[in-house]
Amino acid sequence: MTSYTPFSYVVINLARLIRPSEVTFSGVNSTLPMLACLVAKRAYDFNFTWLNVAGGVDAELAGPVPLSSGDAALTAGSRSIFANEDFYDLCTRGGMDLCFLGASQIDGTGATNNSVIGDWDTPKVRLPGGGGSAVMMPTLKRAATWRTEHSTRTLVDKLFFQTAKGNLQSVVTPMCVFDKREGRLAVASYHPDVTLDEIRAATGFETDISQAQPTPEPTEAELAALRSLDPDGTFEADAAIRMPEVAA
Amino acid sequence: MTSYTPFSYVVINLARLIRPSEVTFSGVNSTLPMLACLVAKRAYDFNFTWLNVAGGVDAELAGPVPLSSGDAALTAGSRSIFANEDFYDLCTRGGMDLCFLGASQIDGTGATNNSVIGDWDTPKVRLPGGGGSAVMMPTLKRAATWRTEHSTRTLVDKLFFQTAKGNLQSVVTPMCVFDKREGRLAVASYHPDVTLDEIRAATGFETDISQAQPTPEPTEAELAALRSLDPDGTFEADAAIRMPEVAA
Amino acid sequence: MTASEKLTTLEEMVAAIPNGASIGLGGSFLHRGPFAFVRELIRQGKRDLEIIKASPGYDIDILCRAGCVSRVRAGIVAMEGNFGLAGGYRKAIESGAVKLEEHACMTLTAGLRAAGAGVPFMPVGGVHGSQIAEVSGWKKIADPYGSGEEVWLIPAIRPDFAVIHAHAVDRDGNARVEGSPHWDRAMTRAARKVLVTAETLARPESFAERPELTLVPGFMTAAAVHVPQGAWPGSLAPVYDVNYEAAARYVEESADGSIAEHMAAAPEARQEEPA
Amino acid sequence: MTASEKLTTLEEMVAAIPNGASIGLGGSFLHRGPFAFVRELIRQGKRDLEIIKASPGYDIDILCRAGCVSRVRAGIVAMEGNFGLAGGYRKAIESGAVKLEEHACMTLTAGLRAAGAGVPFMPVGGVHGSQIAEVSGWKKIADPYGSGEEVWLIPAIRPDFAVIHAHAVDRDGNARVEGSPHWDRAMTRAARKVLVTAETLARPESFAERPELTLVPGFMTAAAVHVPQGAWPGSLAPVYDVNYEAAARYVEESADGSIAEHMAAAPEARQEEPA
Repeated sequence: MTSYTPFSYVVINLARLIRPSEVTFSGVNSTLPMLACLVAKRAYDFNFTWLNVAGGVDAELAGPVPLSSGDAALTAGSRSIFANEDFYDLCTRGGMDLCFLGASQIDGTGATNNSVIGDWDTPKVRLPGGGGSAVMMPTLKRAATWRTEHSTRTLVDKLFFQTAKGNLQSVVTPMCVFDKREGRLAVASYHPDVTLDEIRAATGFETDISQAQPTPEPTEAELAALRSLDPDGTFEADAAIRMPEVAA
Repeated sequence: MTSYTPFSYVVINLARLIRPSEVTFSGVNSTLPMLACLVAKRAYDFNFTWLNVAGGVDAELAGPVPLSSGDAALTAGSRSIFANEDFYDLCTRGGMDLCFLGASQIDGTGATNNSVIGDWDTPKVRLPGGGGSAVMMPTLKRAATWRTEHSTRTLVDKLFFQTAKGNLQSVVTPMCVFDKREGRLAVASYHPDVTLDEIRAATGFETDISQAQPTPEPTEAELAALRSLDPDGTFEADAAIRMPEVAA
Repeated sequence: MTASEKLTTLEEMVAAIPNGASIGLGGSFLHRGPFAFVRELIRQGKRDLEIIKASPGYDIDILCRAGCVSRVRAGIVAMEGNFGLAGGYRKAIESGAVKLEEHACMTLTAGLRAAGAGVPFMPVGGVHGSQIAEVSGWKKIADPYGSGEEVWLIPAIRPDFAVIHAHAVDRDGNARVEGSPHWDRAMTRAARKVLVTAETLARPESFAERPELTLVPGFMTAAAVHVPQGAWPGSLAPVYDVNYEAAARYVEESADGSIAEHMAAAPEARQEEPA
Repeated sequence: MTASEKLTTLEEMVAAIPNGASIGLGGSFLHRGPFAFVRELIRQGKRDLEIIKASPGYDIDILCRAGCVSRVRAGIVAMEGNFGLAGGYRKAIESGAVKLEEHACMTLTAGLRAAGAGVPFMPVGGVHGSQIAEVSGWKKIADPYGSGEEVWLIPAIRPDFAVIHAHAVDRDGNARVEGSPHWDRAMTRAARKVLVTAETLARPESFAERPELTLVPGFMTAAAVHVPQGAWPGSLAPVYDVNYEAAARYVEESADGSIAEHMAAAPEARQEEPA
């Protein structure tokens, strides 16, 4: 048994996408990336610039992590306010290294749908919308997204609607981490408790597993950072991430 | 004899172009319009919004008038900073009622040259440049300009170069006030000490004098305001405005 | 001191909004939205409104539930916090009662910037590969300066009204915002009229002390109202946090088909009751 | 505390500027310009520079006199104050030594905004009837959304460096400006690298107290220098006014063909002398 929970697997493997000296952005409606950025700040021995949608730049939280990833608590200790217009302009002019952007559906090329389930004109479900992704995805250096549900409904061969397409490089689910390789999402590493067959069965698009490795176990520093951010398990309970039931 | 000096004639008649409740702007390199706005604030019994290039909005000078019309002294008491980008955007979206814009040469249609004397490519004199005028002149409601020299060199039939064209409505010189009428600058009123023949002789473009009236004498309030702004006559001396020598 | 020409009441401010108006709202999700203003739109039974906001949530949700809205331009819509999707909005779109023009947040900003700069369109980075451009009928052009780049142009978006909730306003309509302005700068430059609700009514002198913090100069403000707790149940940092309890009750109650209790519990409603 | 990776000396900052670079300068006319930086360009004998600024004056004049410049993009050039035209600049243009791309101030801003937004051009209001558009080869297009309006497009202007003089900087390059930012916001967003000279070196905590006043966040700043009196002989309100006496001496001396005394009288030159 691994020391990952499904929740810690997603958060910590999002955190591991962050690189030294880069500019990394976390947006609205993005609780898990917010936590991932905070984990990286606390657990990793390097500097990076963390911008967030609340306007904060390298904020240092004074109190508990806010429930809303757009809360002004994420500007505490920030020495500038980098507002929405600022970070979008930064992105489109080429200054954004890594952004976490939400997605309801993802296809094998890394295009995303945040708009509708069903037809555009007569949607079965109206989704939240892509936020910045149609503008950011083609202009940033690397995007990463996450799904709390790893299923053929979310990881699909064909999107209902293509809200955004561009440099989506990584996808983290409770089962595995996908990386873009030759234009397609391939399994880079997988949760130690699942098999590659289970991943393929739960994934709606064709995916290369030839270079997949078990995901390294969480470090004590990563787990300690996450515990410090979610001491009473509120975020873990709210996220309600479960492993898909697989016919193993 | 009138109680105008050439200097007070220009400043006070620029001030009289300002109307109640309007948004009025004075720019860089614009000492006389700066004084005109301040005269209007002190002498007239109505409110108007005075924006200036220093970023001030309805500033209330705390000390002497600065020599530079872009000096931050013109933000004293201002309750907001309306910076260069702000006032240009305001103008192009239609929110600017009256702007004072400098001009080296003016033709009978109210087009202006601030760029060169001589050819564009091989100028005899390189002039300062039009500043905002090419953008502002077509997008504001009314522009006004001023010349300290009323001559056939400055008020011309043909410009060396057309830096800006648009809604130039008024021109004030030491001799007279021009107003645009049916697309041409016409003499609206003239300095009590000059004749219309003298004005026509000193003006390089054809101008309608049929409705010209003697300019009303300065009021005590206008003169008092100007005296309070230039108590020791520094601005009047710097401006060095003289009546043209006319063969009367 | 002359009497204020700008200060009014919430009732009067909203009474001047005609049915069918387009309204840009300030703030983002649960934060610094002009929510008391939004509720007053509901109380006065406004109809056929267009709401423009990159990231609406509570505001668009309750307006949809109350039947005030016929059109929305937005980038991302959710209740946020830990509340997930905005059910009232979702139902209104899915039923066809409300028509959505979907934006990437920055395409909406580009449209606002176009209006703010007085030009009919604004180029925007990205958008390539997004079907939003197709369904919205956006045009792209090749760079006329020969870079070979193709660029999407977003048509100007000029709301009839921009409504923001500020930290402070003075009697002449100067409005101060602390922390992120979100999109309020672009919104207030784009709209035909700017309306300000504010948490505090401050002395003019306090604006002169730090004029850089003034987001909207008074001459741009058509009307202003002092509305304490005007962002409730959202936050106005650092003065108050999101009222998660009230927001949760709204989500539950409204899912059951009513917003009456929520409307009655709003601070501006309770302030109106005799003590 | 880790050592600063941003703070450097004026000499080192300028040493990293190659001949031929394009440099956007902050401030306006005699106000808050990075004038100590400009003089250091002269001391280090830089050549073939392009200077980009809507309203340069002293800075472009002295650089032209020193032979550092080959290209200028500007909207209006004058010494201002009561000094009139910029004689050194004028002579350089008239002789053909320096090539001018004339702008309306807002067309320059539009070009900077294009670079800041990562698009190859930016529409701008007005310009109709100006021959500047002709001589600059600007293009106009009809509104593709059918308004019938024709709009001028300004190509992106992306300086290699933006250099501003700020009121304060901290060790991580956060830069605060009081009063009007002039065009410094657009300039710092457009440039490939941002260099900050600052009147004061301030504690990081002081930025956290009012983060809204930070014009340039540290991560955008490539290098920063503490340069007291860095805007001399211009102003840095409210700290010091234009030094009209020094500016007048510069105008007189330089008209006689020399700038040596002026250079030696500059605060940063006098600070370098042993006491």
